[in-house]
Amino acid sequence: MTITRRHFLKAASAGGAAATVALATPAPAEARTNKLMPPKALGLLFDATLCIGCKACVAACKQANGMPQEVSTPERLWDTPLDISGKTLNVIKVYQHGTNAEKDRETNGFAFVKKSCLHCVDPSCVSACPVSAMTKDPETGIVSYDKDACIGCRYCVAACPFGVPRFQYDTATPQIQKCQLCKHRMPEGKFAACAEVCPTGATLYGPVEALKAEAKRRLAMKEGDEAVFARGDIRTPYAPHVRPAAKYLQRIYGETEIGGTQMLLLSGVAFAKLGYPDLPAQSYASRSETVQSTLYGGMVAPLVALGGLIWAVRRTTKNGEAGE
Amino acid sequence: MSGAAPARRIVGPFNRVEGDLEVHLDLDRGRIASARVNAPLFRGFETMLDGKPPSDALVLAPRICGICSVAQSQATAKALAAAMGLAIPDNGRRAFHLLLGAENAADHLVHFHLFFMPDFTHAAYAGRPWHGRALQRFQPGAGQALVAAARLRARFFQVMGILAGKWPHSLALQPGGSSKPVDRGERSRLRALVAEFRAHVEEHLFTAPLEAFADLADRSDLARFAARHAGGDAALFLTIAADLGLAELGRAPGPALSYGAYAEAEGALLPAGLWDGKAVRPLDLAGLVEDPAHAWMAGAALHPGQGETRPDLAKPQAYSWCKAPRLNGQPVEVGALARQLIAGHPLIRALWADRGSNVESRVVARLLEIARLVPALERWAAELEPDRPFCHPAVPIETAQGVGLVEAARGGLGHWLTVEDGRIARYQIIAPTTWNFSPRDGAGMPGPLEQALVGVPVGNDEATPIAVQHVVRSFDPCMVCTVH
Amino acid sequence: MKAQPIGGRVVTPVTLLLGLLVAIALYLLGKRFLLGLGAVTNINDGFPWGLWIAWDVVIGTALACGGYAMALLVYVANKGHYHPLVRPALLASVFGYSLGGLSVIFDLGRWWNAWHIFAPAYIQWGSVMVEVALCIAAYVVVLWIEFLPTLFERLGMTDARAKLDKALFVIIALGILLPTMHQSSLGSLLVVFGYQIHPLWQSNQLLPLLFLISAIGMGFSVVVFEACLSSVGFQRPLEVPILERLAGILVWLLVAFLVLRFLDLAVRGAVGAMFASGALSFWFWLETVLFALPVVLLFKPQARARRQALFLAATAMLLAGALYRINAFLIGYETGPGWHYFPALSEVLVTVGIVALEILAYIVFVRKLPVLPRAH
Amino acid sequence: MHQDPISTLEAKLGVSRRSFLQFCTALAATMGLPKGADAQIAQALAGAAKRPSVIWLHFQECTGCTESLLRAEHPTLEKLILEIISLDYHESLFAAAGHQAEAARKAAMEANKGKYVLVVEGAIPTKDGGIYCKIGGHTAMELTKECAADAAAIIAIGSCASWGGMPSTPPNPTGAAGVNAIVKDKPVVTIPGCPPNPYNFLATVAHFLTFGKLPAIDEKGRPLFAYSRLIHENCERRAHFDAGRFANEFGDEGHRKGYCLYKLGCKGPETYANCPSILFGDVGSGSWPVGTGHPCVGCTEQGIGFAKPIHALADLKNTYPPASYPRIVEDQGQGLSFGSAALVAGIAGAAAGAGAMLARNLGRKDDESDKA
Repeated sequence: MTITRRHFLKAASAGGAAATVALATPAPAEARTNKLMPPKALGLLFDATLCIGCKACVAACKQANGMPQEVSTPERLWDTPLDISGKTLNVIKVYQHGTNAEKDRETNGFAFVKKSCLHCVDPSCVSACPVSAMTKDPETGIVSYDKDACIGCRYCVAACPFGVPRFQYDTATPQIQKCQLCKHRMPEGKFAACAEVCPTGATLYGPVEALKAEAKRRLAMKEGDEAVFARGDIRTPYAPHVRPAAKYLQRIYGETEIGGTQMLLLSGVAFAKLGYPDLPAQSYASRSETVQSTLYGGMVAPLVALGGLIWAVRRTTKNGEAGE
Repeated sequence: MSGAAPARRIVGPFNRVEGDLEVHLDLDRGRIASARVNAPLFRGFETMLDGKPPSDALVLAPRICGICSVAQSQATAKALAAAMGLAIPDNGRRAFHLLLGAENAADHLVHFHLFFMPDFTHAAYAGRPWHGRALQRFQPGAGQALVAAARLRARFFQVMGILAGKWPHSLALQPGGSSKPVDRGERSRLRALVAEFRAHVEEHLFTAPLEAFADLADRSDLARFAARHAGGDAALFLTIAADLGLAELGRAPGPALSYGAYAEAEGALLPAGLWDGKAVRPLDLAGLVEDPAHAWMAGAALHPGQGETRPDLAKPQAYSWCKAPRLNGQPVEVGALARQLIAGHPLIRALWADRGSNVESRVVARLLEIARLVPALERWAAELEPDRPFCHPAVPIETAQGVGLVEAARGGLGHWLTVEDGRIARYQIIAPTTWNFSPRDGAGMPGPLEQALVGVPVGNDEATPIAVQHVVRSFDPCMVCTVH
Repeated sequence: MKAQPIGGRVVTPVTLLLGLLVAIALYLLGKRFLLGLGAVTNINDGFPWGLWIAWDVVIGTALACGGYAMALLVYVANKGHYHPLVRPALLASVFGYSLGGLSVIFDLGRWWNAWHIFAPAYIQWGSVMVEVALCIAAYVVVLWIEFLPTLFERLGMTDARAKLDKALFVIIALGILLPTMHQSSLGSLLVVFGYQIHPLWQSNQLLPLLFLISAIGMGFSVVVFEACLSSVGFQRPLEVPILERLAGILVWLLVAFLVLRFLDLAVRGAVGAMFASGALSFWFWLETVLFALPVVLLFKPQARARRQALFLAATAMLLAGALYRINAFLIGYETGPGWHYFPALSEVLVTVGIVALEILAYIVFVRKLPVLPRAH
Repeated sequence: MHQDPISTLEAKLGVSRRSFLQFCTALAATMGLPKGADAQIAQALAGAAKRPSVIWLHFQECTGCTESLLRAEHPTLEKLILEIISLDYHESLFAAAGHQAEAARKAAMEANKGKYVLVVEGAIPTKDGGIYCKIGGHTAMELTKECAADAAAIIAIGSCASWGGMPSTPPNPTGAAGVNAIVKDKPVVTIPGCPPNPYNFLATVAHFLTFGKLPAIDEKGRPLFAYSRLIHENCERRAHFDAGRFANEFGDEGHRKGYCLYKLGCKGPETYANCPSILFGDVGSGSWPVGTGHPCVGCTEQGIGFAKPIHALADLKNTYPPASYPRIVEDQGQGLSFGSAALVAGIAGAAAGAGAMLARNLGRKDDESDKA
């Protein structure tokens, strides 16, 4: 027993476990911190208190992105996606409780919420993707997908904390599908279709900095006061929507969550109830990449380990019994 | 006419007029010495409009009146369009003309059949040779012509349904045009409805082609027409008018004005102008004021562009909710008569030259207007171009002024709009009956109706003197418009 | 103690049954490639990785760690007396890894692009998967090279064998390094999942180490398990003395694992979660009991000589390692409420077919090639 | 010989039996009454032994309500009021003038005490003692109270009479209020709308004549048959709303194509009325505000019509569109199926069995070694 233990410990110290040692003692100096918001980051501000659930954005998104119909009802008359999917990039979901008496109230109320890509500042999907099919634009920060690079491993699907990238399971040539903020419409001078058609300004498009300032302005408003809400693109808005300010939770979702997102959300109902979990400020991408860089930074640890192993194997196989 | 002592009498409420009306009469030897016209209803539209977004005026202002709703809508739309500097597309213009023309033609029809003519079925006229026929045709609720006219109007107002949805208080009229694009099928239906209207009035009212009546040039033509087409209701009226001397009744001295109507590229069907009693002069509204001297309103006489509406119940000399509009210090008569006069129609010019504005000429002018409007309606309907725009988008206004002048059935209607900081800062309305039924002004000058009533005979046993009713109704008053 | 082919018939009812299972799997895979993954599997956007990844790749390669574990023991710890176990372990590893690598292709949606993961122009070095894929691919090659001597021996290619032997120490060194890297990285794969992995299984720093230790433990156990199986299946004696020592190593490895596991849970404040996570608590404790079972069974040195105890302990360890991986990848993967996943019948049949192929190939190989040590 | 009452009516009204029955069917349909009710209505309307007396009061109004009734084609209002009901006081239509009319009203009230129907058109100003509307020296408040006292039923026609309507637009300079602000001791059926749809009024009257009682009403006094559904629910442009196709401005492309008018301020989503189903003016499809390209202004809804700016967007009152919304959590993915569960269980069982066999086998060998 003592012998075997000693043998094992020796084995461990002999270089084969150099990596093992490195695993247990991550070097803080190499820890990767959250990535920062690109300077010209574009995004969306979704204000659940303004959303009326008209689903104009769902329809417009389908049209703008050439996505097929998705039917969930027995009648098969309407495009009725239950969630975002390989056929749907954006849905409006409803939160309901009790009697549904009042909008944006948690008890006996209801609320609408948009589900689409949040365009994380430090996206898990980009960090997970092994073949650079998921990329984050250094300028606009739009997280986009390249089907020609993708191998279809679905690591992005599994990794995204919001469950955004979706895969097509019903075709021999599947792709990942996710909102790319209508970047294909930008050369035509158009912006995100969801914000373009939103009748109330619940989905507002623009530079993240401006949207954040707008979100803060809304949080500072007094409930019931007449308030003016921009519609469309915050830089060149359509005629504003005027209505009394709602009661907001004093929180901008996406401001800090896993390093921040480029889609920000405001709501009167707790975000966790709307399918937006409470998340820490440190991005998961940075955690994962810290572990990786600690172990494999510059391939130093593996090479040292390999050297040790070669020495050890050479020593034990000198008598020529290696192949047996 | 037995009593010679001066007497006072209050006549009202009036039936078969739109809204509430009271007339205070001072009698002298069986005739009216002076009259005071009171509009006893006040709603305060101008106050309600203050501070509202300009586009709300399109919803609120037209609800002043359920009779001339289209005219009110057009006045609002025009005031807004003027403030926005917006022109409307050809189709929009045609739709506007069709709506206003149809409303005016139908109004004249209803006024004649349902409001004015039934007075001649009164028992006081039992001995007259035409009384039996009047009863047959215009007995309230049962007369053939009256019932047929009501049915015709209901049918004809499908024009409103097609072009503007519901009526009254249609919402389709916008500053930039009409919100309803007309397709080919709808255009055909419009043309059929106008044709149906023409057929009906040609068959029953004129018993002659409309053009035959429109072409009449003087009083002798009129007499010949009455003789030749004696079976028609128009002829019946002319017979009655001649018998009762209605041309002598309810005379008002003028002047008269028209804001002009149905503008087209080649000029308006009914041009604008001021009739000074002899000739048409260009219309200049710089000298226009609304004088609240005898109204329960505070403030001084001001141009409607600067006007205000503040009730003041404590004014001793006040007797009406209606302010007195005056142009260059004078009361002015408005209506179909004024329009045709200024448009230079020979028959109306001739009637004016004869006895000026009176019960007969006012009614003849309306009949003439029906005869002249229907062919124009036919043309506008035919000219609608289904594939071209009916409306231009509105433009936001921050600070601007605009005036919307329209000829409603009862005469000139004006909306004066001031927008400041994107909100309505002032909205003043002068309706046709405001002109015609205005009270006295600061100088003590009575309004047109008050003038027209002077000298009208009043029987002692008459609670509501029949002659007074003829005079009042010849103006086709709309009291709800008068005080808004 | 030279190895030799054990001979015997290749076509037997057992191999025929295995062949049938392989054929079914091939048919289903044809369907998958024509109609898409959804036609055969139950994976969905909530559980984009199902049985094929969790079992065929993550568990499959761990089960194929016998070669790695033995190499570690023989070549690094210089324990030559374990040598008779190396070849059979290596053979199992060759099949396990080759088929694990192949299964990945079945699971890739856009498999025709699979080469991108080896092309520097595409590689995204921050991705844990790059490291896993590169190491597994390289290790499959290394395993086949390591296995070449056996082939050369059978074919009588002594020259080639001699030449290979000279360079083999580098290959062997790589054959130890690569599994160390990717078996740990299979754990690192989960770090980026963040909150989606239940606190009972998520851990930033220790996931790689825990996966590595359990993989080595499974490697040792699979050697013991296979030896037991072969001894019964091929009516051969069992090398009890060697296995006895292996069992000692396993016990201490597991003690280390359990200490680390619970320390990690304690440090992360997940102690409460052990009891308060409903069904997940059950799975956690089942997994933990299975990990602890070999320690209990083999703690007394005299117990390690008993075949039954060895077999049961090895089985428990393999189940523990497998359940740990299933727990971390599927059961403890909290993708968001509302999502369901259980492998489809066809999905399971493909996995069964792959396992069948592995067993079939093992049977064929040990009958035809000098893999198993000569019987006394 | 007993004559069929409908034939009598046919003769009296000068309308054909067919169009009269059509009218009754239309009224029954408006009220959503079951099959057979139309015949009942026809019998009641035609066979009424004594025509119920109606007193029609006008206050702060524009005559629009009467006007809209005049537009109803099948029996015109004159026919209806003269043959079916006995209109004893109505300013615009009634032949008598001045004090005669006043006397007629008093006489009718006296003669039909407790049996007449009071219809009020127009709002009632309550500010400054009600001075803003006086008829024959009486304020609207006094007249309403006087006439309501002995009325069998009270119908407030139009938004003005229903709650104050247009004249009550903020700042409500005259303190305009609805009938039920004055008459508190009796139910008041309100037929709001500016103008209201004539058939909603006629159907209410027909209901009263047929069944001897007023139709079921909501808490605002509105007949449920006409005011229980949102405009939005029956709007012909609803498909455009659901598809996100909106007109952005009057006259733009979307507007010309007949897209949804929500963005122009349509109040359909918060206004209860049957406008889109029964339309106006007997013209056929599209003859209502939204049909002609103008947003609904919410004229039947207190607090919306004339109070909320036209461009202000409606608050949706309905969270259930035809296709239901996805919930935050939807069941997705394929769970345990019998086949796969059975297979997995089978494999596990076989493995466990084989393992147990193996273990026993090995145990025997252990025993053999022990003995050896």
